This record gives sequence, C-alpha cells and structure tokens, in this order.
Amino acid sequence: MNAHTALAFAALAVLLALLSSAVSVFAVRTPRIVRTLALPLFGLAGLAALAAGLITLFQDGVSTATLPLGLPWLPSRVRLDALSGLFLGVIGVVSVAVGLYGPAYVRGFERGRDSLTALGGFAGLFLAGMLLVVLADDAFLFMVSWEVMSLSSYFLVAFQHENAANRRAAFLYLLMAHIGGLAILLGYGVLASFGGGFAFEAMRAAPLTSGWASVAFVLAFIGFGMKAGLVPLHAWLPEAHPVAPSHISALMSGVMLKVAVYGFIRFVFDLLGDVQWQWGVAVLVIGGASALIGVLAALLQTDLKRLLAYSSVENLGIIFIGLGLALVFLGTGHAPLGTLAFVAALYHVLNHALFKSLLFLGAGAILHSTHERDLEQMGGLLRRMPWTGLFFLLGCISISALPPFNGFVSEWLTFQAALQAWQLESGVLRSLIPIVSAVLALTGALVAATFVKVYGVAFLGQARSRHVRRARQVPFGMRAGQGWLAGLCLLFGVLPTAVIGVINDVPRQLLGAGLPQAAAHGWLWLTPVSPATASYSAPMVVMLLALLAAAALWSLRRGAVRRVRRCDPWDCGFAPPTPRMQYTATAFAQPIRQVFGLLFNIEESVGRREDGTLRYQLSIGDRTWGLFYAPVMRAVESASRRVVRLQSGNVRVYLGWTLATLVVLLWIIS
Amino acid sequence: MSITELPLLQQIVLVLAAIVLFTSFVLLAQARLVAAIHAFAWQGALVAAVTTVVAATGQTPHLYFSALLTLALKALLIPWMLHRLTRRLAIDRHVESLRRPALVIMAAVALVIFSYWLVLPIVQQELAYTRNIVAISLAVVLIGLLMMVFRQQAVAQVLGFMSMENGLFLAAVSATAGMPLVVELGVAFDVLVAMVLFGVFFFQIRDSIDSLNVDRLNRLTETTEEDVAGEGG
Amino acid sequence: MDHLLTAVAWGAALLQALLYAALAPLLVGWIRKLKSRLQNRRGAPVLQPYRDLRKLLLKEARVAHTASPLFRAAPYIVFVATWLAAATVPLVAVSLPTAAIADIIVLVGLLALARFFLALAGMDVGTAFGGMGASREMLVSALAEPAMLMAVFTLAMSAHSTNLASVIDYQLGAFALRPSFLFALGGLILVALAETGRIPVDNPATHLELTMIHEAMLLEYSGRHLALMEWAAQIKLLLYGALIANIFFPWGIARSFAPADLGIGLAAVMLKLFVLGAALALGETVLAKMRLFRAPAFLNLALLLALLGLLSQVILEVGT
Amino acid sequence: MIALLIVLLTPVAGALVLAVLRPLGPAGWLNVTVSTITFAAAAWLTWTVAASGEIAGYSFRVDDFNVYLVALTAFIGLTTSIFSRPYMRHVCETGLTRKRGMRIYHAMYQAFMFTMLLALTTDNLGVLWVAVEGATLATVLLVSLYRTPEAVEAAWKYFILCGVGIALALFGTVLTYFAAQHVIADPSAGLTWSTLYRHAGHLEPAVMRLAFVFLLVGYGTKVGLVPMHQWLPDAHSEGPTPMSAVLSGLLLNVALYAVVRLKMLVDGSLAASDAPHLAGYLLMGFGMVSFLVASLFLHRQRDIKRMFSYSSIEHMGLMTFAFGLGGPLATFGALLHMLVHSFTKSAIFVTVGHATHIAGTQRIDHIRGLIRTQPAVGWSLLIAVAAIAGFPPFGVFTSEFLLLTATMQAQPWLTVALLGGLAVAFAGLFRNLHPMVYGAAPEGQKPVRANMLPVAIHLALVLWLGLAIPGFLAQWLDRATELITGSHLL
Repeated sequence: MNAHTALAFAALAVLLALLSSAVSVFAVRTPRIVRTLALPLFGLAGLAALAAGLITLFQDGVSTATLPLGLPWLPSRVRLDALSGLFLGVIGVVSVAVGLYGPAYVRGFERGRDSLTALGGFAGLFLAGMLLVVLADDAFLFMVSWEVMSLSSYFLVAFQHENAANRRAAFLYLLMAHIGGLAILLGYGVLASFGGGFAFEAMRAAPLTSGWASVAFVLAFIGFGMKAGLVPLHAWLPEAHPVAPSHISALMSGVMLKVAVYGFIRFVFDLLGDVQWQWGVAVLVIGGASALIGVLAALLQTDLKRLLAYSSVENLGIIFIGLGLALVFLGTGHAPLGTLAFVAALYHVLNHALFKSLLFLGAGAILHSTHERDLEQMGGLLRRMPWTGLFFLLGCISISALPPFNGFVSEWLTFQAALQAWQLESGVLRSLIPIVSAVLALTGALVAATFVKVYGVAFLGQARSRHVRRARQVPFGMRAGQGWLAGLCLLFGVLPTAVIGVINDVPRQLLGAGLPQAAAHGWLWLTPVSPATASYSAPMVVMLLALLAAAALWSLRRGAVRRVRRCDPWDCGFAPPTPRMQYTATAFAQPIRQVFGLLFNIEESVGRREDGTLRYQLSIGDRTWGLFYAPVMRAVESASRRVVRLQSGNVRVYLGWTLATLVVLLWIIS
Repeated sequence: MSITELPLLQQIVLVLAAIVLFTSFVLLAQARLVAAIHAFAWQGALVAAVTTVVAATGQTPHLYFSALLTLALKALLIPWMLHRLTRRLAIDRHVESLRRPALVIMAAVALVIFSYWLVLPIVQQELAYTRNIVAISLAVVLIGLLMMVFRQQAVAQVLGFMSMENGLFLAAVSATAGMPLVVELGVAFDVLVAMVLFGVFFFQIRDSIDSLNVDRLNRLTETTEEDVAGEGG
Repeated sequence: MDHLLTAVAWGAALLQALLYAALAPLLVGWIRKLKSRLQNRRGAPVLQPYRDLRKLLLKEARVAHTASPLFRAAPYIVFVATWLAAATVPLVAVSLPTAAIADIIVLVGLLALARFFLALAGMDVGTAFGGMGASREMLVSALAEPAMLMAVFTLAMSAHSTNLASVIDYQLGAFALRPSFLFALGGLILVALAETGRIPVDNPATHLELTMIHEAMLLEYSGRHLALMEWAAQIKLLLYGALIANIFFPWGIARSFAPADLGIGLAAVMLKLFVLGAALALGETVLAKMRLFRAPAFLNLALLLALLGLLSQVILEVGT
Repeated sequence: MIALLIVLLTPVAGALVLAVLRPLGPAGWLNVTVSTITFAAAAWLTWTVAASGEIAGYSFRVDDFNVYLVALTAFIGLTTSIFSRPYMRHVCETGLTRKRGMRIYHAMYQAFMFTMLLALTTDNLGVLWVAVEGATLATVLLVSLYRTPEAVEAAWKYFILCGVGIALALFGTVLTYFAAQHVIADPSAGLTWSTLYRHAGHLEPAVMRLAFVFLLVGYGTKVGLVPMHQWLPDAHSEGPTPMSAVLSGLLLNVALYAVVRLKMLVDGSLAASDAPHLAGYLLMGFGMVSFLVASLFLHRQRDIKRMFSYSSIEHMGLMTFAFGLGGPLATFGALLHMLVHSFTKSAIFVTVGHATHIAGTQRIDHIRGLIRTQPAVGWSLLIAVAAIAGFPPFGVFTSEFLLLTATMQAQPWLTVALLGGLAVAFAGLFRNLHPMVYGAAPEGQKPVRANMLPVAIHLALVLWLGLAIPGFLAQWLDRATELITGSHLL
C-alpha cells in the first residue's frame, strides 16, 4: 500500500470517467445506455477517486508520474500530495452520490429531445477535467484540464438549450470562465517568467519580488475567485447552476467551486510560498462581502435551485474568510493560528461539498416528481416524499450550521480562529477580524432563516398547486444518493476530531505544521487551541441530546395522556385555512427584505388583474451588475461601433488607407 | 553633383524620366477618358524609351528585349484594349473632372518631394543619378495610387493602376538595369492577364450596377445597421 | 479534560441541569407577580406557572390534520436543545463537565437549533399566523445573534477563551472595571430581551394576532407539546438571566463541589436572578412594545453596543 | 527534386485538363484525384527533406520552413477538394452558377494550388511575387463566380486592393534588387533569396528599410493586416465556400510566409544599423492592431462567413505579432498557430458551408437551431468555434499559450492587451454563434447531405496537437524555428 497505489487509483478514476463519457456516444442509438452504463461508471470513477484520496491522506506520501501528453519540452506531470488527495476525496464523495442518483434522474430525459449523449459524455469529461486539475503538476496540464472542466460544464449548462434562460446562462458562464482562465494563465505566467518554467517545482522556487508576488496573487485571486463565484464576480453562478440538470448542479456547486478553491490554495499557499498579510485582508473583505450578499440574495429567491446557487456564493465566502484569516495569521508570523484557520477552511470545503450536493440532489428529486422549481408552488412535500424530506431536513440543519451537524463544526473552528485575533500586534487587524466574524455570525443567522423558509415552504404546510399535490416518492437510487451524503453530514458533524486528524496532513505538508493539539485530549474533545480556551465535544452533545430526548419521551408518553387527537387547525378560530392563506416564500422574506433592501435594487408593484384581483409583482436585481458588468459591455459595444467605420464600403477610401499607411510608414522609417 | 557632369545618355534618361513624371501628372488631371488613355500610352512609350537608352548605356542586351516588350504592352496593346473597351462600354465620351483639382495636384507635388526626401539617405550608390531616378519612379508609383484614390471611374482607376506599373518598370530598368528575364516575363504576363480580367470586370460591374462609378459599389459594409448588405449565398 | 469527568462533577452537572428545569417557572412566576403588582393588580400566585405546566402535561394533545411528523417531534427537540444549552451555563458552580462539552458558541448554536425547529413547527400546520411568527422570529434572531456573538467575543477576547467557565474564572481572578464589559453587558441585555421575547420586542402576555411573534408559532400546540414549548421558553429566560448574572457579577459562584460553596452559590444566584427579574418586570411596565420594524433599530443598538465594547477592548485595553 | 516537380506540375496539368473537361461529375472526381496526387507528392517531398536536408537548385529551394507549409497546403487542398465536390454540385443544382462556371471553378482551383506551391517553393523573390499575383488572378474569378452584384463588387475590391498592394510589393522587390546589385556580382542571382540571405549583412540598410516598408504593405495586404484588410471579408463572404476555406487556410499563410522570409533578409541587413529590430517592431505593431481591431469587428456581424473571415484576420494578426516578436519560443508558437489555425479555420468554413445550405442564407439572424436540424453540423460548428476561440484541449490553445508565454517574457505589458483581445474576440464569436447552434429549429430547415469527413479529420488533428505535440513534428517545427531565428528551442 505505497503512495503509488493511490496514484494508480487516481489514474483509474480518470480512465473510468473518460470511459463513461466514451460509452455515452452510443446513446445516440440507445439512450438507455447512459442510465445503465455511463452513470454507474461515473460512480465507480468517484469511488476510485475517493479511494485514492483516502489512501493519500492516511499515509501522507507524495507520488508523481509523467504522462505522455503536453509540450515537447514540458511533459505533463501529475502529482498526488495531501492537498490533491483531500480534493480528490471531495470529488469522489459527490461523484459516488451522483452515480447512485443519476440513473433514475436521467430517465426523465430519455423521452426528451435533448441528446443524452451530450449529457453523459460531457459529464464524464467534466469529472475527468476536475480530477486532472487536482492532479496536475505543471501549469500547462492545469490550464488544459481547467478549461476542459469549464467547457464541458458549459455544454452541460446549455444541455436543455431550447429555453432561452439556459442559453443566456451558458454564454455568460463560458465568457466569465474564459476571462477567469486568462487571468489564471497570466498569473502562472508571472510565476513562470520568474521561476523559469511552467512546472510547479520551478514556480515554487521562483524568486519573486513582493510587488510581483502581489501581482500574481491578484491575478490568481481574480481568476479563481471568478470560478468560485466570489462577489462581485459571481454573476454567472446563480444563472448557470440552476439551469443545469440537478445532478450536474450538484457537481458544479458541490465540487467545481471546490476545485476553484483548490486552485487558489495551490497557487497562493503552495506555489507563491511566503504570503503577505495584506492579501489576507483583501481575501477577508471579499469573502465577508460574498458571504453576506450571497445569503441575502439567497433569502430573497423563490426559485429553489437559484436559491441554493446563491447560498453557494455565501458558503464560498465563508471558506475564503477562513483562508483570509489563514493568510493574515501566516503573514504576521503566527503559524499555528494560520494552520487553525486553514484547517477550518478545508473543513468547510468538505462540509459544503456534502450538504450543498445533498440539497441540490433534493431539489432535483422535487423537480423530478413535481417538475417544479418555484417555491411558491410547493408545500406539504414532507408527507408525500418522506425520505427526501428527511434528508433535505438534515441538509438544511447542516448548512444552517446548527450543532451537532457538520456545518457547525467548521463555522465553530472559523470563529475560534477569528477569536485568536487578540494575539495579533496590529490593532487594525485586531478590530477588523472580529467585525468580519460578526458578519459571519449575521450570515449564519440569515442562513438559518433562509433554510427555515425553504423547508417550511417546500416541505411543510399544504401543497400550493395541483401537480405538487400529486408528487410521489422518488426511486430508490435517488434516495440512496441523498442518504449517502446525509449520513456523511452527520458523521462529519459528530466526529470532528477524526476528520481533522485526516485533514491534518494537508497543512503538515503545505505549511509545515498540523494542529497537534486539536485532538490532544482524545477523540471526544475538540480543542483547537487549548482546553482552557475552547472545547467542543460533539459526541457528548449528541449523546446528551439523545438521552434527554429519550427521557422526555419516556416520561411524557405514559398513561392516559399518550393519546393524540387529530382535529382541524385552530388558527385563532378564523375560517378554516386554505393553502392560499399560508405564508408564501416572498412573504416570509419580506421583513428581511425591508431591513436589507438597499443592497439590491428591488422593484415592487401592486396592480390589478383583468378580473379585478390584486396582483403583486416583485423583481430583485443584483447591484453588482450595474456596477461592474454593464460598463464593460457598453465600452466594448461603443468601441466596436467606432471600429467598424473602417469597413465603409468605398473602395477609394480603402485605397486611401493603403496610401496613408504607406506614407506614414515611410515617414516613420526615414 | 550637377547634371553637366553626366554623360549624354544619362542626361537623356533624366529628361525622359522627368517627362514620365509629367505624364503621370497629366493622367491625374486629365478629365476626358480617351485623352487619359492617350497620356497613358505616351507614358508607356517613354518608359520603353528609357529602357532602350539604358540598354544603350549599359552592357545588358536583354534590356532591348524588355524595351520592346514594354512598348508593345504598355504603349500599344493595353491602350488599344482600353480603347475598345471604352467604345464597347459607350463611355468614350465620358468626362470626369476631379473635385478640387488644385488640392489633388498639390498633394501630388507633395508626394514628389516626399519621395525625393525618402531616397536622400541612400548613399551607397557611386552614381547619385540612379538614386534620383528611384525618386522619380517612386513618385510615379505614388501618384498612380493617388489617382486611384481620387478617380471614381473604374477605367480611370485601371489607368492609375497601370501607371503604377509603369513607375515600377521605370525603377526596374533605370535604377537596376533590368530585372532577371524570368521575372520580367512573369510580370508582363501578369499585367496582361490583369488587363484582360479588368476588361471582364468592367462588363460585370456594368451589368450589376449599370454604371462604372466605383462609389456605387458600396453594398459590402459593416457600418449601417439597417442595410442588409453582405448577404449573398 | 479528564479531571472534569469525575462522577461528582457529572452529578453536580446533572443537579444543575435539573435545577434549571426546576427554577425556570419560578422566575417567570416571580416576574409576572411583580409586574401585576406594579400595575396595581393582585396577579396570579408566584407558583402559577408550575400549575399551568402540570395542567398542560396532563391534558391530551390535539394535532391538526395537516400537521406532519415534524410537528410532533419539534417540542421535544426544542425543549431538549434549550435545556442542554442551559446546562452548559454555570448556574451554581463553575468547572462543570457540561461547561467543557460546549463553549459559548455551541450554546448559541444549540439555541439556534431550538429556534430552527420552533420556526419550522410554526410553519408546519400551514396557517397564516404560524408563518408570520416564524418569519418575524427569524428576523429578530438574525439581528440578535451577531449582537450576542459580538458581546460574547468581547469577553472572549479579554478572557482569551470562549469557555464560560474560563471566562468566569477570569472575571473572578482579575476583576477590573472594563468599558468593554459595560458595553457588552448592555448589548447582551438588549439581546436577551429580544431573544426571550420580552417587551419591547415581543409581548409574552399577548395573543393579539398581529403583534405576537413567539406565541404565534405556538398557536397550534396543545397539551404536553405546548407544555414543553412553554417550559423551554422559561428555561431560555432563566438561561439568559444566569448568563448575565454569572458572567458580569460572578461573585459567590461555587468554584468547588463542597456543599457549603454550592449553598452559597445557589443563594447568590437566586439573589441575582431575583434582582434581575425585578428589573425586567420594572422595565416591562414602563416600556411599551414597539412596532416590528422598530425592532431592527433596537437590535442594531445592541450590535452597536457590542461593537463598541469590542473596539474599546482593542483600543483601550491593549495587552489585556 | 522529382517530388518537387510532381508537386508543381500536377496542379498545372490538372488545371489545363479541368479547363476543358465538360462533364461535371468526373470533373469533381478529377479535382479530388489531382489534389490527392499533389498531396502524396508533397508528403514524399516532406519525407525527402526530413531525411536528407534541404533541396535547392533551378532557383527552387525547399527547406524545413516551407516544406512544412507545402505539406499543409497540399493537405488542406485535398480535404477541401473532397468537401467541394458534393458541395459545388449542390450549388450547381441551386442554379447559382452554370457548367461554365464550374469549369472555371475547377480549373482555377488547381491553378490557385499551383501558384501557392510555386510561391512557397521558389527561391526567387521575383517569382515569388509573380506567384502571389497569380494567386490573386486565379481567385478573383472565383470570387465573382456567382455573378451577384455583391459578388462582383467583392471581386472588384479584391482585385483592386490586392493589385495595388502587390504592385507596391513589386516596387519593394525592385528596391531589394537595387540594393543587391552592388553586393552580388552576378545580376541574375540578385533576386535569389538564399544568395541575398547569405550577403544580407552587406545590403544597404537605407534601401532595405524602404524596400521592407513596400514589401510589408504589399504582402501585408494579402495577409489581411489592418488597415489593408478590407478586401478580405468581402472576398471570403461572396466567393464559394471552398474558396473561402482555401483563402483563409492557405493564401494568408503564404503571404505571411513571404513577409517572414523578407523580414529575415531585412533583419540581416539592419543588424548593424541603429534600428536593428525595425522590421520586428513594424510586424508587432501591425499584428497587434489587426488582432485588436478584428476582435472588435466580430461583435457587429450579420453574415456568418464575414464573421469567420474577421476571425482569420484576428489570427493572422496574432501570428504576425508573434513573428515580429521573434525569438525561438514565439516563432515556434507562430508556426504551430499557422498549422492549427489553417486546420480549424478550413474546418469551420466547411461546416459553415453546410450550415448556409441548411438555412439557405448566410445571415446570422436567419440561421437557427442547427443542433436540432442537423446535430452533426451544429456540434461540429460549436466545437470548431470553441477550438478557434482558444479553448483547450485543442491545439489553438497550445499555440496561444506559447505566444502568451513568449510575450510575457519579452513585453509583459503587451500580454494584457493580448488577453483582452482574446476575451473580446471570444465574446464576439460566441454571442453570434449561440443563437445559430442552439434553440429550436425554425420550420422549413431541413438537413442537407453533408460530408463531415474533412471536418472530423481536421478537428481530430487539432485535438491531437492540443493534447500532445508529436516528437517528429516538434523536431521539425524546431528546425524551422532555427532556420528563422537561428536558435533552437528544444
């Protein structure tokens, strides 16, 4: 069981992914093959990736290999270290779930007119691209696989291209992915021109002046931040993620964004080497903004998948807050604290991959059985699809960072890291970091509100439309996919010490030190800094909760009072409530919309329909669009409008141009 | 150096070159098409003459041949073809006067000075007169181009094009005592084919826009939104 | 760690947890009594809450047709989560295992868990009021939680710990008159008012449909479910009381499990809560409930106070 | 040598035969056959050169640089002829042109191939000029083949602009000869490139500077450098599609080849002067301007073939910039880019040909839902455009990657302009492409009989080059690089 078995597994994963996309070609004739062969292969690829990741993490070795690809003087090399291993694991876990979930889900498309070849084929390529990004050891292979990832996911976004929303989203997505890719390329270029070569070793050795290092950092931050959907570069995300098929949305939100995080970590913490705390401040601010704006936007949505996409923006914001803290601490020479923040960020990477994929799969299940994405039409699904309801509830609890689930652990660690700010010398930082953590707290509370809204409106209450009332249980495969992720959510929440023990290899290899004291007091106690400072024992919390609940049940469910009588709702004795009397998602968000309104441009209008009934319209626009995107587009438009005057259509004018060019050139040279 | 120090033949070359330059001014200003064609023929003849003289001076016998070629092609064949075309196109009475002729002429003069200024740094030549010949022929070329810019009439544009070719010939023979024969033949062949094709195009253009005014050839453009030019197929 | 896990410690922890459950109704009864006195009413006896709980527990529970299983599970989760949260707050003695299991952030998390299920339960039956209550509750909590955490962070930054026991030890050890703590206290009191649904944010006594927040979520509950919900609310009130009392006025709290210390601690905390309750009653009589959309301003004040506390900690108390 | 003769003479013979061959079916097949023979001979020639170094004599010279272009030209000529056989028959059925037009088409196709190959293989600047002018003459009739007013107009503009440009190039050639006379004893060798290159150091800088400006403007017109590019979109959009494919895929390359050869001369002559890199700077300037302007043009297109001709301008600008930048890395990248661009662009034009037949028009806003109507065409268009836009794993990305790297080492700040241009061009391409390939198919669109084999071959090659550059090709390009820049890359 040496390091090369891990690499072998990784290679196997890539090959299986490619194979799954290859077999999908035959779906032109028999669409069934995607369900019966391609997606199972996809799941197997995920399994292999998971195995590779775990092996790497458990015996922290580094293994490399050379591929018969790449440029003549730069053969593509792959390298599997703890960081890659962790992200391989992330990719694997979600891919396994997708492999379980997909077959039943794509069945719905087999009667559709969109070719399943594209769906299966590009899904496989997508996975292969992500795996290779994580494995790449030189900028060329990295960029190639990075763009393969973007391109194939673009085709997946454009899969149901008959509705204009998908086309628009796909275009915006590809455009921004391309620009981001160029920025990353430029960043690598800076490193390469100093380090003399596009291999990562050369870049690690690059002797950068701090100025150029900052340039490279900014470029990388723009590029990877655009992929990670950080505000204000997030415009593509809420457009692209919802319109893709749900298992793809799960991959994009759950995994692809993490690959962007991987790229950022690889670039900044590994290649760039000695970090500067100013970068950390930038990352903190951007991360905080993303977290806040993301969650507020999510809270205001009524389209379930769009809401989840915005909440991805928020979670990536949290991850980058963690990374920013790490940068600040490392930059000011507090390595242990930096490690703590870093581990917190990695932990949240894992968690977000789990619960966001889980939630997207749940949304897919709803879509599958009700063909509905609009919250305002849902309701009462818990009683119609109990398993999905249960798993979705677990997902909501996890993402709302409530103990004892996994989301809470990573946020707790982030808070702990932030609370060590008192050790910093600079008073500015000491006051900035707590403010950021206050933003984090606000975010957490708003997330809870968001998912109370989602769950309460979608799964509780009564169905708001007929097709939702006819919803029924989804097939076993889809439930299994969700159950796998939900179980892991609970596991990661209850055994944080074990998880951190596994993650620890990453900082140990990357930053030279792990979190020795995290599990110093046995697996029961999570003590990131020291027991006196803070301690959390998730297992005991779970145990006590269970004990107390059992006690309460036991003591109260005895004797005559056990009986529960069913009756109509009371509702203060008003008329019997109808589904239309329920609080809608829009109504639920209204108070918060009032409070935080000025962050968005909101247009409300109350009018009357033909039949005299009131109709209420609400449109919520993203301010960043007007601030950052529109000007650029206008500039390009006007520039091209000016330039096309060259093509006036009169041949004499053209000749005039030739003459003028000639004369000017002659003038120049003599 | 002053012209008096030059041998007679070279003086003749200079004189002829000067007249060539003059003819291209005539071409530029000439309003009547037929007259312009005549002027072009004269220019061709002069170039041929220069070629002969240079052949007489130097020891490059093949220049006689190319002089003959030039005479046949530029002074006789092409003008004759243009004549026939104009007659068949019924534009031999066509008159097209330049807008703001004074300005154009001034521009041409400026070009002459410019081209002289350009060749000044050329110092290597033992005989400066070749350099001045280069200047003259450069001026002829540029004026030909200028003519194409300012004449809207297709035939006139072709005349401009051909006079550019004359300028090239002048440079070739007088400055460098003739290019290798292969090249000269190739060039001559190309010019001839070009002329034939021009003839073909005159008719095609007339058929499509029943005029030979190149300003009317403005369908293919990106500028305006509403016009749907450029969609052939 | 392990020194905490002795049987004695666990026993003490268990006792304290039971004490929370036992004392909570008393505090409420005391406040109600005092309020009605201040309003020139005789009011119900102090022990009335106990009677109400008993009555509710013995009644049969009614559940709406439209309710889902979650509706019946919620009361237990809410009660248990709140109770566990309370158990982690030192009431009589510090250095209890429960205090080590969960630090103050976990405390906030547990309360959030309770609130999460409370709000879901409110939306479950599908009535208009339930949704309204849930929506407002989430707004209030969304604004209160950061304020609370900021206040907590102020303490934690000075005490270098988020462990309640350590914070209290720190207070007892090196007590000083810190501006940051004053601000934090103010912020925490405002948060406590909002979180426990007291005037001026919410009115526990009203069932006037359009003004209620917490009660609106309980409308559909009856019998033991309602009892659990009410009890949880009372425990929450006591929890906040104990938090404020023991963090900012830690005197008298028992630092060992010697019976004498425990006795003193109990007496001390009773006294503190007595005073706090009186203050609360007084405040609720003189203040009026404000409109819902004034609540944000109220809570922003809390946030501002907490922030000022933090900044003054950073600026005025460097090196602490 | 024999291989070379076959390469050159086969097209001539083909042209002559096709000029008189009346029946249409055989003509198409004969065209394919002739191109096949040419390609085979070119392959043989390539093999000979790769095996036993450069071939020179009879004022011909085949070295690693131009043999690579010879092979490319012959290959594209072959695939395009395969595509054009059914395509032109379809055109004939639609009645856009008559039998006679088809005769002209086939004959001129081969004549064009001949001029291209001649221009590449000759060692004599004069003959080079003659060949390039001949290419203009051969293609100008093809542009006006359809006789629509637009076609005639396009042909006229093409003819006039390129004629003038070429005339200026001739003047430049004359000046070069003029400079050579006083260096090289034998006047007949005064235009032989290899001889000139040997004595480049002694050519008078002043004259060579003048000459280069004329040559650059002249051949640059053919390359389609802004602001002499105006003929290019017209000619591409109005001529028959196979012709657009060869124009974009070959003619521009050959013109650029000429420019590069002359740059080598001028660099040699200016090496000692005060502005040694003048030629390089001029090329960089022209290249950058063309690249940026063309990428902006892409945003306001209504005609699909015009759009892709602007994208050709953009890429030629990129290559010109790279050659101007000089240095082994940039040159290697430029050569590679020439290769992949020719493959991809001719594939695109082939696909566009089918697309226009499906929609019955070239107007972008009338071409809709190709994927629905004919998935093969829609997908290949989509993928080919992704490739030309520089997305991995296609070869265009590789070459652009090299160019960017080289730029970053030489002129870091120009990299920003390049990246901006790439992004703008990408947006321009896709904003027009999206509605064409995606969405529901309008009624009345029916699939056509399409031969996607050439497209498949080209895209497969481009994909291969993107994933890994085979060793022999790398060596070969590297030898060419050494020829141009005098230094190895590998």
